[in-house]
Amino acid sequence: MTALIETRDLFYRYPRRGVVLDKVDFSLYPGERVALTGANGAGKTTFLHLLVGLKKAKGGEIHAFGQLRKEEKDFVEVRAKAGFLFQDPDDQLFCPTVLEDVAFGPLNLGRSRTEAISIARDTLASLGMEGFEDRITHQLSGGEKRMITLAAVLAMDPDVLLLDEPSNALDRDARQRLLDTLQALPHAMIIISHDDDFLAQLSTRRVCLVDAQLIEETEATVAV
Amino acid sequence: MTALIETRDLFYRYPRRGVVLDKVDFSLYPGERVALTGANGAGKTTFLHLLVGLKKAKGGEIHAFGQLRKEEKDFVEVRAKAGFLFQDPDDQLFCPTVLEDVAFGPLNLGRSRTEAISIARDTLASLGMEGFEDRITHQLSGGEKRMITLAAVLAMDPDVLLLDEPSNALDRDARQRLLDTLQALPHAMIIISHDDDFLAQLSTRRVCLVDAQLIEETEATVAV
Amino acid sequence: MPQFLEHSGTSWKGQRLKHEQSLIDSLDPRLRVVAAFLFALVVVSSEQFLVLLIGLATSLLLARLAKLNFKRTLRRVIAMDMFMIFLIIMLPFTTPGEVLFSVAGLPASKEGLLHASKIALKANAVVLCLLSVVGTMSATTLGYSMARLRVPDKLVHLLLFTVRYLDVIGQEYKRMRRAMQARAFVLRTDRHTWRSIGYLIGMLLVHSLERSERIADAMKCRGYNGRFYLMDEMVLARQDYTFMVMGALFLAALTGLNFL
Amino acid sequence: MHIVDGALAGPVLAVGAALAAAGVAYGLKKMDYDHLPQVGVLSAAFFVASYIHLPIGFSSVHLILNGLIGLALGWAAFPALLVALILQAVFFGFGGFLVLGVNTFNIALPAVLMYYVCRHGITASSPRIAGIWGAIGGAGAVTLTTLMVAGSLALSGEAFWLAAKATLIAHIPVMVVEGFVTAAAVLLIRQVKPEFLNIPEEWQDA
Ligand SMILES: Nc1ncnc2c1ncn2[C@@H]1O[C@H](COP(=O)(O)OP(=O)(O)OP(=O)(O)O)[C@@H](O)[C@H]1O
Ligand SMILES: Nc1ncnc2c1ncn2[C@@H]1O[C@H](COP(=O)(O)OP(=O)(O)OP(=O)(O)O)[C@@H](O)[C@H]1O
Ligand SMILES: [Mg+2]
Ligand SMILES: [Mg+2]
Repeated sequence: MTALIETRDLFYRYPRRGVVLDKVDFSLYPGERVALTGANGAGKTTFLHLLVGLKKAKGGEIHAFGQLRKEEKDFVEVRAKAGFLFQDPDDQLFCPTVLEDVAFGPLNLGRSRTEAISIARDTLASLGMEGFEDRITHQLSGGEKRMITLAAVLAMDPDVLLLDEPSNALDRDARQRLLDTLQALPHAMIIISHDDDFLAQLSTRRVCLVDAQLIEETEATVAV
Repeated sequence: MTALIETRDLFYRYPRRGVVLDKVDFSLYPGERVALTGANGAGKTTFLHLLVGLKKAKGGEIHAFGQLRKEEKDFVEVRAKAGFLFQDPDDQLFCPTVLEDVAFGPLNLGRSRTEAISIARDTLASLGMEGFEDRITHQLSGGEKRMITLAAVLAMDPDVLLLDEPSNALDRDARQRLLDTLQALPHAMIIISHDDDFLAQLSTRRVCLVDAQLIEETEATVAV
Repeated sequence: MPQFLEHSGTSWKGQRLKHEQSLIDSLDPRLRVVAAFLFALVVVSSEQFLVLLIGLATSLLLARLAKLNFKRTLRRVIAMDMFMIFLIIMLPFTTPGEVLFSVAGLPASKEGLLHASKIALKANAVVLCLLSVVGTMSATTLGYSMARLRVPDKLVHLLLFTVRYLDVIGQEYKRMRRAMQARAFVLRTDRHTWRSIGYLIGMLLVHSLERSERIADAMKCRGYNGRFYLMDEMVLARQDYTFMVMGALFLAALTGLNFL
Repeated sequence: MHIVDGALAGPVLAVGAALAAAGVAYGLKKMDYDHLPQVGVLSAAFFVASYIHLPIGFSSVHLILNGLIGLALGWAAFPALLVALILQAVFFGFGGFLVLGVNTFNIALPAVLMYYVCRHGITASSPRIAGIWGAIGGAGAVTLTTLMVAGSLALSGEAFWLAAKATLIAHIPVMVVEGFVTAAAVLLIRQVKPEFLNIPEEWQDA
């Protein structure tokens, strides 16, 4: 089986901060749900940004969906296939209404207006969010915003989901709802979170970012 | 011994949300460290805001530092004596450099510039943060920001500390550092947190906000 | 803006939330914008007292029809009047003409007084009409109708972006402002206050800029390629045509009255 | 600073609208689609900041901040301010409909002028000098706006001349406050996010 996303010797540093990723090797296979943990500022978000080309790696290679990705234009396709859920839902819901927001991705992928609308409606329905189509995005609650961003990402029919602290600032019910939804999805995922219980229920494998290195956590290390 | 802060029949409701605090009686005595828990949206933050007059109670009385507090101008003095640590350090740090931010409180209390700066330096040193004076607040890590906001609050020489989820989004080391620092402080505190382990190591008493009521938790209930 | 609007401003969620549906809401939004514009045009260019009085009466009627919140509207209108009042008070004394009365030796002229009352009538009529006809739609709808009225695309999307993030940034501002207050900060007339407020604004801008960078990233991740899309349906219905005809006749009549 | 409907003469309204339209069109041309979020979010931030009232003696003033808007946005200040004024007029009843053009022009032109006058000064290596240029930008923009408001009134009839002069005098404290506040904001941004103020005209990414 080939990896969906694979990095070799991935290297990144920030001007003032120094090296955050030092020769990182990582692979994501179909069906896997990888938990990515690490201290604040370890570079987890940076790592996901590199995978979809929002930041340019300073060294190493990124293979995604069967091809080596180097240039901005290589990554356009990666972004269509890897749905990225941002840490703050407010950053991701930029359209005035829910329907427009969810249809934004499909429209950019070249779907016609009617197609995009019907995809958006279906996706919302599949997440149990029907009836939200005409709601104004900035009037939603935190949990609702999170579900809508998930719908917006799923509407692009990605192969992989990259989730940056998805359960952040959600209350118990909203968190449970998100957990149930994610468990039911067949996608390969990388999940950043500080919420151990959430990760325990969701992930199939854990890696931890320490001192710019990705360390595979085995059952034994997790238990400690 | 008289209470530092005491509420009687405290009542608050939000226009759309309904009642969040219904006739709440509460006292904080010198030397106590009270843990305040409760579900998301229970009204914990609102309660602390009421204590220092950032929101106006819709009913009931607040006695603080020996006086009944009603008007905005009564609360100005309360705010000088009750140091409030906000949930998100980013909301609290607004000056360009650490030194200016820590000196902001003393300046508001009428200290001269040189006095304020020397207080700020001393406070930073007492928290083991010397050398941070000229750092840019915005570029600090989460844990560092938290310590600086604590310094900023302590620089006002408060009698009471009100901490709103101080260990939020901190990694293990930063959290331990904060815990050690808080344990060493002699101040009476109210600590909001969802982190049971953190509270267990810090608090001397626990109250829980459920259905707009403050419930005293005994050892027995905590154990459950 | 006047101070007491601050609250309604920062917790701004568009006008829709507390607003009851009314007759005016059943009209096409484009029509409402155009109607308000034409009304303003007719009223502002009229010089007859009768016309202006009818105009103000119409605005009051519209405010009733739109079920405007009485107290809130009154506060806003008074805020505007306070702003003009100084202009209006001065006019009678600076316009030459027939002396009506005098204050402290300064003669007030009839012409000046008339001029001043005309300005007051016009300004109030226009603002009331604007609040009831356009101000009762959600800001998003306003954006859509501007797009349909061929306002440049970029301007419309700029408006929609601004509206989208007003609340987010308003909350951020409020939290920072509260945190300052909690550190015993009191607004005074001194340099410490001004420096602190300058820092607050600067920090708010830095946060906003960084947020906009994250939004731009999020847009890229969703395949953004330089186009935005609007999805709204605006179709003129029967009541719109009725309103159009009646409105046109009414405005024509108002204009005509000027020449009587 | 918002003139209401009914006060100005027809020709003043028309010329104001035409000039504002030209400024907005040029601003929109300079701002490409990739910078929409940036201008939109900053415009929201300025809208929020304009609620801030500062006491002056027994009275209080609210900030206009058009100097800072100009320094941050350049020509995009025109569309950003038009949007803010539309929202204020429509939802808060502040200002008017037909005067939108005049009001936009009066507030946005000084913003853009200050952008050209001060953009080099605020990047000076000495914070003191940068602060002074920031203060010039803040106070200068408000001063120009006040002059233009007074001018719009004066052009609409001799009877307004006194009102125009009074407007000028009444705004002197506002100029002082805006100068201080803008200087502080500029100093903060220089330290915290220096790339912000170096935004060149063409909106190249820093
Ligand atoms: N634009 C930047 N310039 C310089 N340093 C940066 C920049 N962005 C991030 N950093 C630094 O790089 C490090 C990694 O940041 P990153 O956001 O990837 O961490 P993270 O693991 O996601 O942390 P968190 O758990 O807090 O989200 C941090 O120390 C951060 O301060
Ligand atoms: N300005 C407001 N208007 C209306 N409702 C509000 C407002 N601010 C807060 N609320 C609501 O009041 C309730 C209490 O909020 P509060 O922030 O005090 O909760 P909390 O206990 O601190 O929660 P958390 O653990 O999430 O911080 C929540 O349901 C919240 O949605
Ligand atoms: Mg992160
Ligand atoms: Mg809270």
